[in-house]
Amino acid sequence: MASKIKVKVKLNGDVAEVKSLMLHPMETGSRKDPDLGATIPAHYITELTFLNNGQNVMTVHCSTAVSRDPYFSFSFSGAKAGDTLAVRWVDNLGETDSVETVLG
Amino acid sequence: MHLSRRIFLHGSVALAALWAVPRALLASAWPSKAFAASAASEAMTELFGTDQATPSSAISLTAPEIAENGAVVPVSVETTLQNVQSVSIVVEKNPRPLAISFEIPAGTLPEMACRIKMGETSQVTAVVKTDSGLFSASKEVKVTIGGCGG
Amino acid sequence: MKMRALCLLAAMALMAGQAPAASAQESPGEAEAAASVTAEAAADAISRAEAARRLAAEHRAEWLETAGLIEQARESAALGDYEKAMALAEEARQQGELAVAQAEREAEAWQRRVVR
Amino acid sequence: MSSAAHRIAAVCLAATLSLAARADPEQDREAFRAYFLKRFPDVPVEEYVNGIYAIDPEARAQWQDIEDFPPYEFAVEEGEALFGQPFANGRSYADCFDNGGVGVRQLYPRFDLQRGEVVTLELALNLCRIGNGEQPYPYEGDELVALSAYMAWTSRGQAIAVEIPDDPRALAAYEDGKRFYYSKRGQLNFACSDCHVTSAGAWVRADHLSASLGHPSHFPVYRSKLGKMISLHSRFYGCVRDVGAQPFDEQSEAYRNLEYFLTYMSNGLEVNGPGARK
Repeated sequence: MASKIKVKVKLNGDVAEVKSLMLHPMETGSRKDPDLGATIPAHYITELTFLNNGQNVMTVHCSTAVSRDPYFSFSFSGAKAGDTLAVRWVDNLGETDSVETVLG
Repeated sequence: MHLSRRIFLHGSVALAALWAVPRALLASAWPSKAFAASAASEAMTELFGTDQATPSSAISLTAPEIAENGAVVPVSVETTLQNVQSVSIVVEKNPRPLAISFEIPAGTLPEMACRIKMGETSQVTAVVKTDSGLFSASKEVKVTIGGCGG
Repeated sequence: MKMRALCLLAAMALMAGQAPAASAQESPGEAEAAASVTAEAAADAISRAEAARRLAAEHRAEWLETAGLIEQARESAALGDYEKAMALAEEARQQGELAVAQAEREAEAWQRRVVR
Repeated sequence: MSSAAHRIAAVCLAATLSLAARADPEQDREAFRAYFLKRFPDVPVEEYVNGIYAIDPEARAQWQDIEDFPPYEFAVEEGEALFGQPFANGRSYADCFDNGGVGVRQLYPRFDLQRGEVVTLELALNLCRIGNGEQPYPYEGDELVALSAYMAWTSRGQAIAVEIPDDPRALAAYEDGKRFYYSKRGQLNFACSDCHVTSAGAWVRADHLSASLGHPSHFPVYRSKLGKMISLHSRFYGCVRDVGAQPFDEQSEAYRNLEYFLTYMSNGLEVNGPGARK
């Protein structure tokens, strides 16, 4: 299955401006199903990692208070065209998704 | 017609090796106790060992005065403080105040943005941890009850 | 729930000075509906309510809660609570009639609102 | 009068009548547009495609933040993939539309003279499927909304150009949509126009009511409240329900005619769908 993570990177000199968006329900665990009335179990990304050429450039720890279909942006220096930026998340149910982007 | 630049997606097979890097080299583990805390001070103490942070004008916290939608509140943090190790966002009135924590390795700039949920009007605080201590900036974000929406 | 409250507020705000759609709160006969409502009377009320609802639907004017009220009335009747079934059916019937009256009013009235 | 003069007079009369009938929607459109331009003199006409964000600056900044990397990009991508998938018979959606289906959103809804009814983009997609031996998609499902998101995306910047052909059935469909738009309904006794013309810009609790001019330009939209894409008819459904009326099904004749009228009112404005809404 295709990754449900999108990454956009803008290079300004050696600074990479990273924006990423991913599909995830980010269920809080306190919401009720409008049809069934049952509580929907918590389901949320706990950790998101960005590696540039294998080197960690950002780790994000999330709670259920991060919005559905989460969006994050940040910048790091020391980037150059041709670098490979890898993004991966893991959620509280142990599911994961990842994607690689070549800077350029 | 303007189609967006398409990001080429490589298979994730080759990635497996990368993720095998020992976790200790990456960052600290997910702070479950801090995220479970129901009071802001408790979350701070769990995360940093203290709930005291020095207010700093070197931190710029951007968030709306009135959230258009409590489910999606854009928040961004930027700071001129040096040697930043982490940036956390605490929403005082949320049932679990610690919303998110960015672990920042050397070389990564202390500027980031995300979208968070807010249950009600609350003080939103950015807590910046540097090698010389904890600093903070706060802002009140009003959350209102929407109309028909959209 | 939240949305209903909102829309009622909005209705009051926007329609100040205009007569709102009549509320279906008071159902004549409900007060004196004796404890002796029969199964037949309840069934009759339900079928009258259903007829009123259908007529409103034909006018593309059915209200949101009418079908639900009829459903509740049927459930109450099935449980033997004919008094409650009757009250619910009466409310549904009135909604149906008010919706038809609304549609008949609007057959001409809508033209007054056209932006010219 | 000579018979030639009679003929000329008859032709002129017919032309005038036909013009009068056809000028009607155009007069409606001009008046509709003029109403909002007068009501919000500081809002440039091309801004109306942004819905409430045209007239609510506080909400606009937050919306722009989301539009910077909008969640609907996933739907556009999914729609593009679906659009490119050939049917079992080897044909594809591209064969059913002008210009291979690229950049045609602005022409919908259109009045189909053969069918004698308003055909929306979603209906056209399903008719394409049926015509090629495929099952139609459910209107509440994700597929049609993704396809329509992709088709809107390829049509961004095109001026909405809904036509009312010279046919009494087309005009009747337009009139039916117009009547629906201006008729009060539901327990709250509201017409579409009560909120989105008369009270546009006013508060509904903590929200402002959007202006109807430009309403259909940005659909389908990703609603962050729901965490998914919704069609224009799903929005109609929500509005009708919110005024306490029994909503109609998506792609019902009532909603197709309403879309026909409402989109005609926005003729000349740009397609900017898909959009992001709260």
